[in-house]
Amino acid sequence: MSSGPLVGQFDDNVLTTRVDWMVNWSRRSSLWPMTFGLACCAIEMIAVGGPRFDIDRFGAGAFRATPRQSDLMIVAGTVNFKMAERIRRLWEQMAEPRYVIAMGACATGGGPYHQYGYTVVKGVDRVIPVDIYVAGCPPRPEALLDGLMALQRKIDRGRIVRKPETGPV
Amino acid sequence: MNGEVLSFSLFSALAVGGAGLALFSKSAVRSAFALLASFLGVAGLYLVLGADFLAVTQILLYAGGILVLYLFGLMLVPPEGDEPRALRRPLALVVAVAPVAVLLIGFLSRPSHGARAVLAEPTETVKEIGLALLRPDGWLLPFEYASILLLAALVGAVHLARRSVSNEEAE
Amino acid sequence: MDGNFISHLLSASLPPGFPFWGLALLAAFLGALCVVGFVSILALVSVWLERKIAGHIQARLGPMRTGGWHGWSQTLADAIKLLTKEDVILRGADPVLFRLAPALVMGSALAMFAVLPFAPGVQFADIDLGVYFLLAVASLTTIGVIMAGWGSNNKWSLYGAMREAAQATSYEIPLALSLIPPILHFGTFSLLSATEQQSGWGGMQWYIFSDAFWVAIPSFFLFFTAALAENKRAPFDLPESESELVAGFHTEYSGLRFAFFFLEEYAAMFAASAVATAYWLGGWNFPGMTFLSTGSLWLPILGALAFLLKAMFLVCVMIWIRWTLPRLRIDQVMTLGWKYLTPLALGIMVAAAGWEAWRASL
Amino acid sequence: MTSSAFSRWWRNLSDGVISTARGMRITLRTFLRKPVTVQYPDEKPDLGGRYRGIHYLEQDLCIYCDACAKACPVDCIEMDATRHGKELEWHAFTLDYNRCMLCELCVYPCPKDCIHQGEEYALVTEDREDMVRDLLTWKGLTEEQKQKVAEVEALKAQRAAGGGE
Repeated sequence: MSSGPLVGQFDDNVLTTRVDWMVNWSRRSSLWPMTFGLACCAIEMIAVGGPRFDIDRFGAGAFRATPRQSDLMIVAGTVNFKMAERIRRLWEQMAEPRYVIAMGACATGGGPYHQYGYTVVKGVDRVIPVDIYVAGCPPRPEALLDGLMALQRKIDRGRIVRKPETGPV
Repeated sequence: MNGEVLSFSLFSALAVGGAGLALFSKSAVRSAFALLASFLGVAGLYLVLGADFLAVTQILLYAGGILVLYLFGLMLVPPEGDEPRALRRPLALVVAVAPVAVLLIGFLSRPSHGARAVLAEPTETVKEIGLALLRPDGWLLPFEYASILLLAALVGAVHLARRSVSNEEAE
Repeated sequence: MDGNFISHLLSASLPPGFPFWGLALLAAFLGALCVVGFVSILALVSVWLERKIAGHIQARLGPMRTGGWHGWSQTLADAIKLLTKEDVILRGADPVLFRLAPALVMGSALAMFAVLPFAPGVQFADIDLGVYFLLAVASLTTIGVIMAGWGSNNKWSLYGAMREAAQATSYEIPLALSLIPPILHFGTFSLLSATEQQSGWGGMQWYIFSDAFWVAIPSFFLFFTAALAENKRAPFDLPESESELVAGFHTEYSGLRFAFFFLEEYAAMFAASAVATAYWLGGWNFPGMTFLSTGSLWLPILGALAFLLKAMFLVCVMIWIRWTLPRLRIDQVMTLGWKYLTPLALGIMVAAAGWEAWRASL
Repeated sequence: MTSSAFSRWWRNLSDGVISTARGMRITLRTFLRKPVTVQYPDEKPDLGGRYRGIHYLEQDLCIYCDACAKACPVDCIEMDATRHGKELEWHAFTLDYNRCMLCELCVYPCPKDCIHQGEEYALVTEDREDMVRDLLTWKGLTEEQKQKVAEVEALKAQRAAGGGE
């Protein structure tokens, strides 16, 4: 998560809870994805942006071309070693808070190239941290929407100004 | 200190400061942007003098037009390296400083009569300027002469930029 | 200095011994606050409209879930997110120009709102130069964009800036020329005076309904097209063209600084629409306004409503055009500007001058 | 400027205006149309009856023959059980969705027709390890779950009978 003077400094009270709620709400409601597709999964991602599924209903429809302005990287497709460097660099160029969805079997764990694909990274989480994994080859557009909603739930759990929860996780 | 003096000193500081920055900045693009501050300062001075039409024209033409063309030209020219080479040549320094010195000496040797700009009432400046420019007993002839000069420059530019007809493809 | 409605309100409420300069400063500060607030709300509404219209033009729905009814708070969420997002400043960027550019762009966009006549008595400053001032201030946006493109130290940004420089300087000419017919008709640069002259016929003596309608309508279309290009709106959004220049001049901007560029775009769209409204579509005048007495409180309210509705309609048309037309190539943009719009605007200017001279000689 | 160039200029101009107006009419018509969007989490998608979704196993039918695992082109099925005469004591039957292509090649060779692909289309996790799904916990354990399978199967059969003939 992003760091700042106020981050993680306060105990729970009404004010901090509301601030956390508002920031989380804005982040979850405005996940601008990056225009970034690697393989066949990208076609399903484009379909999610299209009229029938319409990811814009969740506020995540503003596909930004530049990593600086996008919040969400949907790794849609096969990650080969040559591309992995670029993915890493794009991820590093994104401004915090940034989220990653690994879409499809190739991005989550190498997929059909797991055994013999000598050019394929066995899961994009070996290059960048991934928040949500979506299974399928490729996943249905609804599955990606499910992934987005799971990410929204994950963002809702975040604590920005409040101290992080202690004790067993 | 009344408001007029305050705004005059502010705007002149902006104009002179911008000009100084433009002179001494190492990057050519930065000095072009510093020129913007200078233009805005001069526009502010016009405003203080009650010449609002002139002020807005200053912004529109110099900041909006000429500065953009400067920047356009600067970006099309390959960079010359970090160090300004002209400063190392004594002759260039003399040529640059001499006119300023002459002007300063001339200005200082004149009997001082103080800055006594006549503050016009800012009423309908546009109308007055328009009438002054277009009335036959006003500035009509110089104005039309200037427009003919500009037209000649335009035609010349078109001629220079024109491709020969044989090379021209059909749209 | 006759002041505006804010200074009138202030002078009525403050003690009589209050110094004049203090009042002027306070009025200016409050006016700036009003403009910033208005522009923020305006941008929130226009961005929401843009996304909804874009959605429906593509047979989609657009934002639906944020905040309940048809995602009404979508742009609010976007704004808070952009505020809390990391602000990246590159090591290789020019630190001064990079920081200055969004401020310059935003400032010039806000300054445009100072001369817009929203309703009878609701205007920040009725300066004699009106639309001329507006053109000058709008040209400062170009400098800001070039500054952003250069300061980012990024080749895509620089390309975007160069395109903006070429495009904005070219389209300023047809933009200014297409404003000349209404200026000649009303004999003033002032938007307020032009609006007041259109209040005849029960609030229906708009310029496009006047006897000069045959120059008014083409000059309106010319102005609208040139304003689209001047505001970097599709199909003239070459400085930003995200398919080839990543995001053009604001490629390297994130968070709040990007929000400034975003806000400026919508503010400038509204300002251009407002000028078109004030000069061609009768400003705050609406049919039947003569039934209201001059001192009535309903007059400024309904007038402001009419003005906002007309201007927002034109903003919606801009959005509609954006989601209809593909982006032009840079040489096509230049061809359209120099070979078509400029000669047409010149011709219309001559026609308007002839017509007004003939009418004056009657 | 020749006259043909001049007429071309006018033609270009009118073409530009007319095509813009035409395009705007088209987008306006779409704007006024009813959107085709399916409000996904509220409205369930139509999967078309023969959808190959996430697998489920009828564990009580399975004879631990390994045919499905052998058929799998990406080796994503792992199974382990101990035989006690006719009874099987299952330890694991996992399917790794990090690799699975949902190609249905594991379904055909099964002699007991006990592995199926259902209508569950979304498997979303926050941890990659969760993508390795244990099909034993998935199906064939409680009466309730069995009943659910029966319902799904009945629905499928009904659809096949209705749509196939």
